[in-house]
Amino acid sequence: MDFNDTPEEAKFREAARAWLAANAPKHEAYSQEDFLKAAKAWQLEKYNAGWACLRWPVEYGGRGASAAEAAIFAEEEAKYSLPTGPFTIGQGMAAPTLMAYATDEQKKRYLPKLASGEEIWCQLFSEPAGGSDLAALRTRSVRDGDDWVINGQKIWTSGAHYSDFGILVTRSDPNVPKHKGLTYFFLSMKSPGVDVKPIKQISGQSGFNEVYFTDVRIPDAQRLGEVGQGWTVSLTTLMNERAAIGGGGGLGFDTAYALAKELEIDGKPAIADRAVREQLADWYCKESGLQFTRARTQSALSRGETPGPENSIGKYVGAKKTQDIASFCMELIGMAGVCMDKDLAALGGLLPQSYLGAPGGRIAGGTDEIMLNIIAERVLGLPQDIRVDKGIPFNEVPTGN
Amino acid sequence: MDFNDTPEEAKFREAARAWLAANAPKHEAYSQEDFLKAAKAWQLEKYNAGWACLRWPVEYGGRGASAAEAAIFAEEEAKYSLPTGPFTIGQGMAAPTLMAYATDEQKKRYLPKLASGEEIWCQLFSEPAGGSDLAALRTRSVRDGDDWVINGQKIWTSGAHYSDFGILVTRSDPNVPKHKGLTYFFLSMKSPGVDVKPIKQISGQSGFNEVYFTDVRIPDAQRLGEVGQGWTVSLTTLMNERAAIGGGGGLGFDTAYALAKELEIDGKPAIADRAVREQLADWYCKESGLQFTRARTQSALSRGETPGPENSIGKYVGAKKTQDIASFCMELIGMAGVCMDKDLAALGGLLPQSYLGAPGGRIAGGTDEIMLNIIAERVLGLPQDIRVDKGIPFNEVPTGN
Amino acid sequence: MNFEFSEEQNMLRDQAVSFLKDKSPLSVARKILEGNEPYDKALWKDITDLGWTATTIPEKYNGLGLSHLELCVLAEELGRALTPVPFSSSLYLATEAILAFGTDAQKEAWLGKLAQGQVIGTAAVAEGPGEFSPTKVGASVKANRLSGTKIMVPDGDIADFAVVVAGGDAGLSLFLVDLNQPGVTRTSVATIDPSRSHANLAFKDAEAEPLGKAGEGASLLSQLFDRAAVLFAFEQVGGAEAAMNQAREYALGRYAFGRPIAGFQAIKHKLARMYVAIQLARSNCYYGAWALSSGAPELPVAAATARVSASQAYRECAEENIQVHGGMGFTWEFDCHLFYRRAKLLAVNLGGESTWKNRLISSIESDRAA
Amino acid sequence: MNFEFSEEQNMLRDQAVSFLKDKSPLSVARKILEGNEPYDKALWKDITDLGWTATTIPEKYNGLGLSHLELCVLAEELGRALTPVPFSSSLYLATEAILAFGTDAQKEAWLGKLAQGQVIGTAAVAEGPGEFSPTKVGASVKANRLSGTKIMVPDGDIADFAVVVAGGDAGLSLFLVDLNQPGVTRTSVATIDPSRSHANLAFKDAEAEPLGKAGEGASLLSQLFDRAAVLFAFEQVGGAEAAMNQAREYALGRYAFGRPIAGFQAIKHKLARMYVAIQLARSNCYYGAWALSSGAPELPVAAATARVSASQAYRECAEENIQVHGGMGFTWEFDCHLFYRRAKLLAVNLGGESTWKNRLISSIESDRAA
Repeated sequence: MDFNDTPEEAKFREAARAWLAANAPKHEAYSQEDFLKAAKAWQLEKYNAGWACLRWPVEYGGRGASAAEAAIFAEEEAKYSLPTGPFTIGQGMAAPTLMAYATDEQKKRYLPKLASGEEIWCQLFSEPAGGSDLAALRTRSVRDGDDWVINGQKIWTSGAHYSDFGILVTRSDPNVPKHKGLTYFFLSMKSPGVDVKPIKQISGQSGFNEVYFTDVRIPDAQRLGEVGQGWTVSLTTLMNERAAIGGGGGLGFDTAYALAKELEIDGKPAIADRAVREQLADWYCKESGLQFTRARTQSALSRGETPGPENSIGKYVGAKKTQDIASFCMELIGMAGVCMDKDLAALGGLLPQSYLGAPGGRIAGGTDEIMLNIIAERVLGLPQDIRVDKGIPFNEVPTGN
Repeated sequence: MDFNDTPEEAKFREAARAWLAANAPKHEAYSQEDFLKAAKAWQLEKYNAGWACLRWPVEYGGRGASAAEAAIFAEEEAKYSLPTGPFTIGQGMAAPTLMAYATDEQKKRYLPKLASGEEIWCQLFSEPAGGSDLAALRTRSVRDGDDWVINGQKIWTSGAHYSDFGILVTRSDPNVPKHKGLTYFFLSMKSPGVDVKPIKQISGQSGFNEVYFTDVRIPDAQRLGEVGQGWTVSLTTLMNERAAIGGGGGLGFDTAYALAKELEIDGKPAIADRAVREQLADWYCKESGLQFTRARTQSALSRGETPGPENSIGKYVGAKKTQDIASFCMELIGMAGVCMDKDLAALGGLLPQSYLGAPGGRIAGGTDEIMLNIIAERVLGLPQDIRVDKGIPFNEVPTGN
Repeated sequence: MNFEFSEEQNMLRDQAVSFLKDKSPLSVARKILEGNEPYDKALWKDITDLGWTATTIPEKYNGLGLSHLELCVLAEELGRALTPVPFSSSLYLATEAILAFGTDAQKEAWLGKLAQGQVIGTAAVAEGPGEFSPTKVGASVKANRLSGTKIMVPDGDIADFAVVVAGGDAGLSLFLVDLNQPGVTRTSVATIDPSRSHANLAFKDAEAEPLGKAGEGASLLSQLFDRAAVLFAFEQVGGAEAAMNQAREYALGRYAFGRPIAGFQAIKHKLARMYVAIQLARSNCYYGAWALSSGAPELPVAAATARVSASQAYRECAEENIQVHGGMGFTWEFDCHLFYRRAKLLAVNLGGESTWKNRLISSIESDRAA
Repeated sequence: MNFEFSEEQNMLRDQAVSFLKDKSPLSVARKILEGNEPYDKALWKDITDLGWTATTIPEKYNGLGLSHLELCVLAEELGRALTPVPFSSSLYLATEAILAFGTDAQKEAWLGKLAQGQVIGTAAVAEGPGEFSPTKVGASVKANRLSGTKIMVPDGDIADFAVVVAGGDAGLSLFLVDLNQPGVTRTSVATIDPSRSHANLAFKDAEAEPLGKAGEGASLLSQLFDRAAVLFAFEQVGGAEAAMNQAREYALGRYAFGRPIAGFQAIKHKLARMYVAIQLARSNCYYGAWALSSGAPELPVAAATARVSASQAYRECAEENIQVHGGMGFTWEFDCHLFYRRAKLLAVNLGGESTWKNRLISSIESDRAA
């Protein structure tokens, strides 16, 4: 049990470190447009030097590296604040699906440009009526000659407004049970009839979009998997989503600790107050527990194992912790804690901003309740919830509308 | 909004107070046998003076009093530590059922002796395979001439070993759905074939029993309600159970507060530690909330309303609070907190004893989870859980065995 | 024993409910939240016309001379509707302070105007981050002139006068300060809940008039906060219940896996726990209302109890309401965040949960020492 | 990066699991709980024969010279089986103290016997109720003679010697005290968990020998507790996981309303939360194991983190295991209470959660100040 690399891993880490030190751009505060530009530039630089999409085969722009090596590079890269977000979904979720279901030509056409950052992909799965019931999607696809015609609406699509392509699940047959009537495609986001509208969140930010489809045509050649097999194809995509979801991020112990050192309660530093100390200790233990759970996952990766649904605990524990820390710190500061004027507020308003962002963390990518269901069913092997819609044609399932 | 009685209530309270002051026996520590004797003596004294079962009609040994008056007497009586426990079930649950379903002769025969404490009743509903699924009981009743023959096992029967009579729900028809095949009786606990065995709890105490029935014969005349209508009759009994369940009792704020005043942390009184203070405050708010919720219920009684399932919050909040306080206080004391030697332990071992008793509080009379279901369904009107056994003959419902 | 509001008080509630349903749906709170107005002026005028601002003011000052129970009823309903007006500042803080500590002359000067909504009052306490400490007040009054700064004053940008905590010749004291004078500079401040306005106030030789006994500022403030805490707790309970109802409605109407999500135990039990938290808070609030209206010595304990459990209930209901809504819950478009913001604002406005828990234990300690 | 136990260590675990399954089913813990024996002597002999007591003792003292990682593996499995033997007292407390602070002569005198199970050791710290305070120790040693009392000493009725915290000429110090001498009176004490025995010890002029630097008692004790905390945390995680598994098995087999109760979300999510608590604790324990075995300066933080989260996980799992069992869970006959009792005993034996949370923050403070 140690934190050290094997000699091979150490060598690889050294090389990664050296290259990053020489090439990583210094962190800047980007405007929204600059951010995308900078992200593409950095991705291209990695690609050209052989540090992009490390686990992919060389022919598709990768390096054929091991999972452990990929993790090491990610770890080292994370030490810099680099603009990598726009590629997460395309490289992490669309690409594995393409590798499994696309034709060789398609792979050669799309994967290298995904790796180089030239083209960005988004994921079009969620729908307003779906929510946790992902497969209850209603966006229709109807075959018309060599094409399919798509009508409907997707929601929670990150990056839709700057994406070049998207992966899309549709309902091709509403007369069969929920999971059986789905068909999976990819399409150009520039297709006529695709309309992207940003969603404003509580926090005021707009990280997600609604995407409307009006008579959008997709060539049948861009179908992934058989007609009616869309759910099976989706599982490939979703399996990779879980691996991509971290547990860190958000407001943490360090911020609360620093505040407690600085503020006073009853004329003494807040950190001397045992109620504050116990609260802080609780969060420290959670963060430490998550950190070393990730280290255990890392070890499993090193041994060539695939991390399973037990990773759901990161998001489950982390999101509520962020909400609690934000709430606690605001109360520690008192009335000034809810101030959101950048210039006047403690930490530039980070605390209320985090509190407003936290509900999204507890919901996006699967609610707390869904995370618990995943752990209960897939880790502990407990029975699934009773499914009253099982075996019922989709268009006969009660919807409340 | 005030805590004062109306003039009529005040007069009634004065009378109750005066009678109690003159007649209530002083508190003693009873042995188990003495306790029962003392309980019967006190009940008889109340009965003779017209203070027993106040709401019952005079002809059955009551006083025809209002709900508010009954509550006032109970409040005043509670100020003394009197042995009233053995009658709670008979008077609170069996009697209302008899009043609703027994013949006039039966009522005249049994109710006054219930009121005077001469005869004690118990309730034979729960079964090992039942648990939260109360209606899943298996004890069989088979008609044989003018009698019914009973075979099976009941569990969690308080006071079975000293009871004279019992109310009993049985399955008379296993070939119809769960709720439809039940029939309700009362019987003498001295009947041949009735066998009572105490259940030892975690805490070492034995407040409950198992009751075995082997070819026990009950005359059909002791059937309450129609054959197959046992569930409907049970609901009358159970409706009255809820009203009987309080929310108080158990280890509370006062004990934790007193300990915190006495013990030291870091060389200062524990009560000066803000973590301790905040924890104490939390429990105080819960207890206070429950106390004034009861006051609101009392007001509703005064207005002639029937308290509903919202009273489930008392048990739900109270039981976990007791467990938490016991746990907290033991930790406050440290190693000595888990000592159970009467002579050596803090508070004579009350804390570990309470901690061992607490799980029973969170389970008996309906688990935390059942309480939440009751609130969700019956107060908030949310849908019932999906019932996979609905409409299925009882003997075809999966049991896992 | 009568531990409920009276029939008359419930009639007042019915009137309030129907008025607010008509005039203060959530879209009104949203309008202030999204716009540049500090409060809804037309609605405020309606409310003063109804006489709500006159509730507890004695008749001789043109008030209605009702008890605090009536004010608690209104507080709950205003909290439920998230009504964006300076009611709490002007009534729970300013009016209460003058009623409790003012001289006859001060009452004469202010109460009539407060009753009729001709002036808006507030209180200015905090000066910086951290729990309020009477020993760390920088604002001071010399020869009836106040200098110093106060931050995050509720309705500080619109109030006509403020009760200000400041050091005086005899030590910490309360002062009445006209905010429409040259020595006062106001700076509006954005908070987590823009449906209620706040401002920082800078005083430079501003005229100030003592309120209550000089040198007793800490004790007077504490008394004032006890009174305000009960009233705010009713607002909090009203808000918590509205949030729970919103969650309940959504859960009943939203289907997943072929049935309403309200039927899943995770959601059922979440809603049941919200209900429990609200019931505990409501019962404690009633106790607080009784103590406040009857002048009972139990007020400090009752106020702290009501405050703590109402803050807890509102937090739980506001947070879990969003959770029940899933993705829709964290969109700007849905109204869940209105409760989420208000819950947090109200939770810190008189000091946080930790502060009040400590006040509670301190009050119990002095009660039991006595 | 290798943050798991090695293959060899996992082989040791497999052996331990199969040995304990055979020799230490829960009925063995129950036998001690219900009977009058302080521990299972035959099982203890088997365990010493297997060499488990020799795990971390260097080979030159007839030990196995293995690392603390191996000891952590054993601790977890013994905790899982609730094995009623003096392993923790003799190894985590006494052996650790001598290994860390003993002179060569003391090691020579005791380690060989400890390795072979010829003697049982323990530590005697607490003297009364409340958090342990170095300034309030009454026991004192003058001219190598100890007088005073120690309470709730684990295995105090059977141990051959104890590490005792007492005042000495140079201030608070540790001492080695033979418990089989005339100046020692033992009184067995019943606790919430009778499957592990405890005694109060009274010393009257008992021979005592300094252990570690005189006057450094507080610091040495703290170091000892950090080491023991990691090992106890593994016992706690083992117990927590066993309790969760018991709940899971029962929930899968118990039917209500025609289906396993494991399928109801209230139960599913309860079990999932137990799993989460165990995972967090386990990961923190691994960090503690690494720090302990590598002599890392992070040990105080790692130990406190492991201790706090293991106590939390065990408490939750032991309490909710009973809850999942419903009525059966609180009967004497079912085994749920064995975990419930042990969880509480282990939660207080080195100081409660509050104490360790404070130690954690203190350690972080000194780390960050450095």
